[in-house]
Amino acid sequence: MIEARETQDLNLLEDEAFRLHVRAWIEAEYPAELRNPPKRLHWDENKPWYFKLAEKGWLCPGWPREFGGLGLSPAKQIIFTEEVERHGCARTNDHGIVIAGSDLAALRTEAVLDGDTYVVNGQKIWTTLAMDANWCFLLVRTDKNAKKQEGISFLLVDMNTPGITVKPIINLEYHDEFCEVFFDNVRVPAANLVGTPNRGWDMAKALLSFERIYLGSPRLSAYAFSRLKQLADRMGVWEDAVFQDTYAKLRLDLEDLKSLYGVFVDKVRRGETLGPDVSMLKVFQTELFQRITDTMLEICGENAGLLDPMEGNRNLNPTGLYIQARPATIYGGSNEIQRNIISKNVLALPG
Amino acid sequence: MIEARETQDLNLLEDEAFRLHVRAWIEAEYPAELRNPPKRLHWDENKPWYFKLAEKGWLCPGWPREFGGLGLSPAKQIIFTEEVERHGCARTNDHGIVIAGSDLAALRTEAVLDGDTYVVNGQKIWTTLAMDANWCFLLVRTDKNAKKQEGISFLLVDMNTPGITVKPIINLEYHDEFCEVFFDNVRVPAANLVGTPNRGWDMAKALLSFERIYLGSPRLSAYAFSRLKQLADRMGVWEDAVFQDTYAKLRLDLEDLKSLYGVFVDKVRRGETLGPDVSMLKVFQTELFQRITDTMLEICGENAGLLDPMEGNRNLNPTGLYIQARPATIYGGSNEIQRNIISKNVLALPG
Amino acid sequence: MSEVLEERAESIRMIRDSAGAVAPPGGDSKRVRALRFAAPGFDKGVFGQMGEFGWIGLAVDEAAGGAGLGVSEAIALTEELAAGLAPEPLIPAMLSARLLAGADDQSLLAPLLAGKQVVLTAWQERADTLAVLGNADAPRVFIPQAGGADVFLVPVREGAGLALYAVPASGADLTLEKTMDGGYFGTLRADPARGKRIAADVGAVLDAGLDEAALMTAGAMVGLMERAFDMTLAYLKTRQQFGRIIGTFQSLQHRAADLKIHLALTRAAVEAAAAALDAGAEGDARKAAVSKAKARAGESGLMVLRQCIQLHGGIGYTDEYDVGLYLRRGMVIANQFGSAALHRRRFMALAPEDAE
Amino acid sequence: MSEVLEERAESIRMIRDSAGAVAPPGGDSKRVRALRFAAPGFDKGVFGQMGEFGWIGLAVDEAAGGAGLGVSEAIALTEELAAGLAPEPLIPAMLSARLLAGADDQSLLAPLLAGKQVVLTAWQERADTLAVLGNADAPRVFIPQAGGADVFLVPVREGAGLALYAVPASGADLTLEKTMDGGYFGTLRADPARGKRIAADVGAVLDAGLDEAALMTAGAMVGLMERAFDMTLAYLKTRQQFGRIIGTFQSLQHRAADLKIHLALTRAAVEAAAAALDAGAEGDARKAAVSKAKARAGESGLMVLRQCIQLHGGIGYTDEYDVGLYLRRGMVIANQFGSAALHRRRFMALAPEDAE
Repeated sequence: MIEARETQDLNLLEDEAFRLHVRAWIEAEYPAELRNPPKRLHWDENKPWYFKLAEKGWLCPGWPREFGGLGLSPAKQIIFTEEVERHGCARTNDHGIVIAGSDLAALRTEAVLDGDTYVVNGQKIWTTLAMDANWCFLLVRTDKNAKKQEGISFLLVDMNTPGITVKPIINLEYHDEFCEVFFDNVRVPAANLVGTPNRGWDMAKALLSFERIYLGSPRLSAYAFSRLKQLADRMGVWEDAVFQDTYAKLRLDLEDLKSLYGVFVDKVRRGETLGPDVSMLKVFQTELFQRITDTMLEICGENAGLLDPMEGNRNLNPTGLYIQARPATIYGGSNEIQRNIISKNVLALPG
Repeated sequence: MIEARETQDLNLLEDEAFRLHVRAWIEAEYPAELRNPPKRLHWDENKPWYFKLAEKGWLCPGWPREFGGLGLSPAKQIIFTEEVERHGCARTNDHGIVIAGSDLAALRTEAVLDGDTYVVNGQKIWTTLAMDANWCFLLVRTDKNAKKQEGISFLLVDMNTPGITVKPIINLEYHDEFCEVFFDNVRVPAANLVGTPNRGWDMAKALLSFERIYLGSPRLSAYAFSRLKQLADRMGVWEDAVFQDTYAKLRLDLEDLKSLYGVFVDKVRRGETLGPDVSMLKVFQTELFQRITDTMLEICGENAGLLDPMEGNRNLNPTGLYIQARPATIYGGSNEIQRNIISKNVLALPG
Repeated sequence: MSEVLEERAESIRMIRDSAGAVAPPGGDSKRVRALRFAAPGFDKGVFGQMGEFGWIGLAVDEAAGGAGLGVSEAIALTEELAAGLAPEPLIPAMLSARLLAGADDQSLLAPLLAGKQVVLTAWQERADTLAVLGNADAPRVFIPQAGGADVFLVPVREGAGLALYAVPASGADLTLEKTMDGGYFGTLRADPARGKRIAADVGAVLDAGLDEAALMTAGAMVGLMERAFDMTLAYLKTRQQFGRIIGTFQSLQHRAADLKIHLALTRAAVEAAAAALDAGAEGDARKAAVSKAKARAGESGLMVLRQCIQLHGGIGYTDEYDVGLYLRRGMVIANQFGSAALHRRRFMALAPEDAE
Repeated sequence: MSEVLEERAESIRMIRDSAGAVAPPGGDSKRVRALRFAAPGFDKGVFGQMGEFGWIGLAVDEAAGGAGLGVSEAIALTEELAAGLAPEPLIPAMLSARLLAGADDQSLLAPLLAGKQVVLTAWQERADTLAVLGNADAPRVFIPQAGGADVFLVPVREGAGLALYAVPASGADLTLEKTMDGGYFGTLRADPARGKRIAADVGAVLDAGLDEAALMTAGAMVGLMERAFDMTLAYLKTRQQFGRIIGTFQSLQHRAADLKIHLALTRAAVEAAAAALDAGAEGDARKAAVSKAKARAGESGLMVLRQCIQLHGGIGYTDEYDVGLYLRRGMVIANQFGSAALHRRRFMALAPEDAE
């Protein structure tokens, strides 16, 4: 799967040199016309970029080299993410591991070892872009008697294996981003096990700890905010002091989110492990993203009812962003779950 | 206690005639200088009015005549309350029965029958103005084995009985409105039992059902809103479109609260029993009252720190109203409890 | 209850029942889904039924062929139809019927009232307005379900008056844009000269009609909120997570309680406004009552609908599950006939300070 | 962490520790309660201690007798002292020290830095402003803890400059009003001619000093929020109702989580602003950083404090229980040196649009 990986250990570069290295590569390789796409790209559009990322090892840069990653330090991963976001690159799929905080007790996929092969049965929803994927990373229950996070293993599955059925799920964006994947006696070589059997959750957790700060990054809100500005220009609402004040409040929320994000990024840079309090970022970021898009709908009049971007201009896409903002508080561990985490693991409230 | 009660059955009057009757009486008897007092009046200030109410039977107009009330219909009680509020009369004490939704399971006062006397022991907090009262209505546990609302009786207690200690509690208004009352072997004649033994909660509930709509009346918010207007005049913020919009939102909230209140008042007028959904009024009213006073603090600059009304003008009293608004969401069954009631008894959510 | 009120309550009950013919009480999204994103986005047969039921002329005088009912009945109807997601452009048709009745043009009014012709009013020249400019050559925008129109009514400013032209849809320069709910907004570049001048000044009638349309749209929002909230409650009562019915989680219970409060406020505001109009409110008081209701519906409406999605979790974000249809329709109607901000401003400008 | 950052972190830790002498970490409201509503509302002895600790001159250059530390240290100190509810007017005294150091007036500066004289700056002519008008005959209002002042510094507009007069408090026309927290605001009707003219133009210094005071006040708000929130968490973990620890109720847990987020945002905003000032931010960037922090502190501060009362239920509304003291102090400082609205407007006017 991975061919021409970055050969040098990028951790050895100075931060600024690393940043320039990444930036130059993105600018050379990422198609200009796909910057800041109005909706999530489909596989056929995003494939070239995906392959380039995969080739170099950038798909999962934090993973150890033996699993196809670059073994990149958290501090370097943040710089990489910043550059990807700054450039407005399309999101790639999330490797099927967007399950942080989700209901593991009810994990509905199990694998039984049969000789040197795992036999996988069950189903999985929300696998991002699964219908386009060639491989997927799969968390499976390998020990039924263990409870919750124990007894789970991490498998790499070839999506062309017989017994796999992918059913796309149309979402509110009217776009088939999500899928339901059914596994019916799917045989996966035991060699495709990643890490230690029954310890898959530990590995997933390590990967997800980076995702948690990623979900709290101000970039998504910042992007929406910049589009709010363009929409306000178009709708001619700058004369309205009330809109100005709403805009000011959103901007200050965004700026303060950046300050708080900075506190966590500094910790990552210093090599500290992030605690559960990073959930604060996810909650505030996703709800700010929604509030920004709520404001878009409020100022755009009847355009609030349009399916497509206004006037064919993808930068004037209030309804698209509004709909895209809805699941932000649901995926990656719903905000209800994040608030449970904060109250129990940060504030030590009982029960 | 009650001397010169209204002799006619006021229920027989037409609504408009009843309203004029009440209005004329209030205008004749209520001291003009005590209209809309900046804080809750003390006993010595409020005593003349209290006695006048008691004389005529207006203290508990809904109670049966045999218990000192006027047996007034709910529709007439609403008119009475409207007139009292319109005139800005001071609140009298709440007869010690502001316990709606409070923790009855933990009711800490019990009474044991000893011959023809109840022996009362325990304590009670939040009895409004208890240190000024001559009599108090007391809910006591008379059957320890019964659970929750059962086994509770209603007693009328002379506050001069030996064994009663009243300890005032200074509140955030810096005003001793609330008290803790301790009962140490207080002997109360069994004849002072109101209603049926162990069925006191039924009686309290009937009284409280009127209180629940009373707590949701828009008058308190309307009063605060009128003071917000005066404060805005004084602070010169009308030129500020942002304040205007905040003011508009509060006003529309108030107007819609009036519409919703009207729906419930119409039910009362039609003689329907109010359901648990009347809790919606209490939640919205009290939180609106708080939001109005929050806005006062936002616009009044450093006056937000003053203990007393601004410039000796009791109509410019942002901090007093702000503090008075705080317990509104706590007393009469906290808004958390009201939301529990709505979710369980109105929406039939489980658990 | 007084006899008059009792009679009105009965008439509203009947209207609600009759709505079941198009929008069954239990909900039927199959018909609605089948019509989405396929021009004209609604069923002309059902539009015909609406005419047969007397809905299009619900508020039109009996003398002019209508049912002569009031605004309270109209909002009850639009509420029920929205709860059933009916995509037919009834509110715009009722607006056109009002104009034609005012213009006393039976040749267009009769087939419209009968549901045999779809007549839509192309009054709007920019987003978020209730002002009818009537520039002859300005494109008319945001015409709901315009792809199914047979005739457009186009108001044109002529001196001090606002003349009305009837322009046949066939051959008109009309472009369509898809709307979130599977319908279409039309932009009409009409040449009024192609049409027939049917009235010299419809300014006052159109002004009143737009207010009624705004209020009926608020009524429709109540219907969306109510049904989406019911679905959400049902979901909360059955869906399990972490081994518990999710409706037992207090944070979700309290959120549901707050949504219920907003729903109750919106209904109270809308019904109070309808009652005021039916009681003969005029001028500023009439406009203020409408604006109060529409401001609430615009603001609380979208809030409730988006929270219904959130309370459903992942499944709420799928197109397959009906609750999303309510949000999508809500997006289309939230700002129709004026956004919350517009109506808030108008309310403050018009409502007497001590209105109770 | 770089060596410079490590050094600064250590210096901030030391400042926090030293604050314990006046505001013990566990909290001690006895001293605070004893001083309430009895003029001057604070303890001159403790003010003296503050001088001895070097706090009044914390940010004053070492050459002028100060400690030469930065804004990050200053906000750490004001945070700790507010957490302990210390009523002494340290922030106003630091503002005066900055002015006197700028004016190079050792005869007033030295006793102020030593905590032997209370010198307060009477700059404000109306509510909610940062503008120093300097009208010679205008009363100066909202002077914090003015009853304990020995000397007032009064800026007076003279031509293009803002001259500074030192007016002795004794004999001055000063009226006091009680504040919510048991202190006093003073209104001074000064005759600058009675005083000594000690500088010809303090406009720029005062401007910068007011910004620092605003930021230190935001730091104080963080201290109030943090301690009140800690008390609330402790209460949620122990108080029982309906047979359950109330902290197990999810609706209260989620509310607490939201308060924690606002606390974290406020702290991040305040500390980022202090770091920006210490890194030499100037002009608009400096003002924007301060306004961003003060707007957040004003808004999130009161919100968190009032929710702490609500989470305490009835007991939170008693004066006996300390949490109310935090709300009362919060009301006094929320709008000091500019309300949230003022700072929001200033931020928008000054911050470059793409500031990160």
